[in-house]
Amino acid sequence: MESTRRKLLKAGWGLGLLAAFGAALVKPGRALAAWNKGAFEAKTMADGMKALGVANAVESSEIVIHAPQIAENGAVVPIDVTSNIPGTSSISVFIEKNPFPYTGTFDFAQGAIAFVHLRAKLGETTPVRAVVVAGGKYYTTAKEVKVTIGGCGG
Amino acid sequence: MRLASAGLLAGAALALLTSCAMQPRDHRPEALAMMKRDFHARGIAGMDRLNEDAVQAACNKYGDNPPRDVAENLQKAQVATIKWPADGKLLGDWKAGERIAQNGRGMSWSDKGGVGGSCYNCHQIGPGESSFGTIGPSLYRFGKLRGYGADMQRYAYGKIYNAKAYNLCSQMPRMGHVGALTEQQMKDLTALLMDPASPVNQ
Amino acid sequence: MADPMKIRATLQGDVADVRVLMAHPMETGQRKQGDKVVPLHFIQNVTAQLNGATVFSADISQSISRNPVFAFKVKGAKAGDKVVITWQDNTGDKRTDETTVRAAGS
Amino acid sequence: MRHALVLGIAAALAAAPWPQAAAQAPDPTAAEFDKFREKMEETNPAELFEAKGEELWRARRGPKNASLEQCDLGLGPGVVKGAYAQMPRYFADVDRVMDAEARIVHCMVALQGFKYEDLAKQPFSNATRTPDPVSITTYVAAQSGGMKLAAPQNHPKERATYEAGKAIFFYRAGAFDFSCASCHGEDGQRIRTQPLPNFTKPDQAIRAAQGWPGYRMTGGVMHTLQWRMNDCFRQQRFPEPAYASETLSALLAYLTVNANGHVYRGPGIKR
Repeated sequence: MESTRRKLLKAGWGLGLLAAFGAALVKPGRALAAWNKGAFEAKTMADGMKALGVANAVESSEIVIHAPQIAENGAVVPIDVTSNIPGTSSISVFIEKNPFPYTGTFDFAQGAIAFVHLRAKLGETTPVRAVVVAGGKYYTTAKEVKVTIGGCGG
Repeated sequence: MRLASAGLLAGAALALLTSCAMQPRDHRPEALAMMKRDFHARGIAGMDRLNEDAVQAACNKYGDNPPRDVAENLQKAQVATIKWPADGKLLGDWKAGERIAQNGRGMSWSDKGGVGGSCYNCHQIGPGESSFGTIGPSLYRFGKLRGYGADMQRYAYGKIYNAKAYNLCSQMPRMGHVGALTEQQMKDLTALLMDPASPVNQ
Repeated sequence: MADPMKIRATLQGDVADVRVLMAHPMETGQRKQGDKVVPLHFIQNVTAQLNGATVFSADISQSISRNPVFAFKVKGAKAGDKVVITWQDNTGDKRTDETTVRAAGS
Repeated sequence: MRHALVLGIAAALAAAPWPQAAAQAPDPTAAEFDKFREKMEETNPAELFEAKGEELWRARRGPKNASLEQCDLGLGPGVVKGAYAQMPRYFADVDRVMDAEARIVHCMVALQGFKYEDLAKQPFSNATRTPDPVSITTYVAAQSGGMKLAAPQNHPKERATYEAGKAIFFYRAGAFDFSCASCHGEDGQRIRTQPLPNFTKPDQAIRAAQGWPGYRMTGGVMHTLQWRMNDCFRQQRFPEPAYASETLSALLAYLTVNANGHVYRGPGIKR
């Protein structure tokens, strides 16, 4: 959402037009923002963030990532992200060493609490990074998840 | 159909079983008969694999704890199976050895033959691999702790070739004896354990 | 046609704990079957509504595990509220299922 | 001479202190797995297969266009609740002990007219296909969730089958000299990072029994104990056991009876 708004502003759209779209923009539904192909197809986390419009993200201990230190199986790694930052409107997740690190953005509205549980594929030991949007600013934290060989390997 | 016929086939044996249920008895003959009915060969895993060889028979019979004389005789025969490299060299390339130790494939019905050593499934070995099993003892610093002498090299190579030559009912497979590893692969594994330059000995 | 989702929405105080299971292969486009690469096939978008209002929405990638599971929480919910969840994948396939919020233990 | 030398070294090594991995302390890796396993089981994709299985149980299918609602899982025709927790058990109509999936396959053959040979052709799940008996077994198992395992040992054949299962469990053979007990006969062992329960002890046997049928993270597929037994024999470097065969029912009788009295919490999630 934030990126959409920024792009609109950058593109020189007038405030009037923005106001007209205001209702739709405030609601962080996905109706307006299309699936961000550029961000999802980026091969590095930095490029993914850029395509998503993330800038000047501040490290924050108010974001809590609950994920295993060592995953039983990289194919299904449970990840909980909670943001305790007031006004959180979305949480994005990046799995830094995956071929396509940007994994998703979760938007909250109408009473939804800034929390999401998801299960992701981790190709190898990697930091899992969360980026939170709150009050138009970006906040971030990361947690390392170790992926090892579990069974007989045969 | 297997489902229904199995019961009929087992009938006689089971009738016998129930008639003398008061005494502890050996259920292995019926169990083996059941397995021979129910298993089929697949790929390289033939039905002959259900048959015990002398070592397996002794370990099965005595619950992995055979009497000393039985064990010693069989162990000597196992020592005699070890084919030592003709060139007399036991140390290969530890880097190749690490890859062989990591590989858990080989000798199953989904393999074409021997592949890897499956070593990390059961042993701690190199310091860089934290995902290791604990069925076998740790081999970390194998050479550093025991010395790099010729006898220890022979022991390492021989143990990989045929673990039963050293401990009759060891849980370790006889990698050379059954053809799961080639001579070069076993040399490479010996180097992984015994080469002073191997990360195992740092 | 895709198999139905399993949705559970349980009330804890005035917070609805919503968990959803989706039947989807989430193919990464990297997996081989025989010597053929299985094409990319994954859910791209998930939206959830509580009594008609969108409360949670997600854009996701093929990094989400096969048969995806998500959980989220909505404050101010009450027993009987309607939860509707929709997903859409990269082939345009879609699925919508619904449930009602239940009090814990009921 | 050579023999003596080799044996001498072996003896010296046996006496020497081996640098052991910290196997006795509680394994922190296993504890971490348990913590997250529990969390994942709260929302288990197995439920998707359970739903499918219930649909298949009720549907009129097969050459005889019949449902499975007259299938006797041991508690009377059509009684599903609690049946899984009381299998394997003896069934007089086939005069053998059957585990849950073997019984379901029997019902599909006897009531619906499916052919065993067809069901046995590709009995295990893969990325694109979940065989019907797998979904049905998952449904049946879920109807015993929270109940104590109570595989009966009343009929002489139930006792004999348990003993046969025990003998199979300890039988070492094959290319690698393995038995089931090579991996599952001692406490505190693991393969790579995977803990290996000791099936000879009730409190550990339940750890295996309660997780199956299981949604397996590897491949994201639903598997039953029939698959688990099959793949263990593959890793054991044995030939292949027939699907739903007596050998597998015997092993499952050994495992389940050892876990009797403990609460079944499946279907589970497996590595």
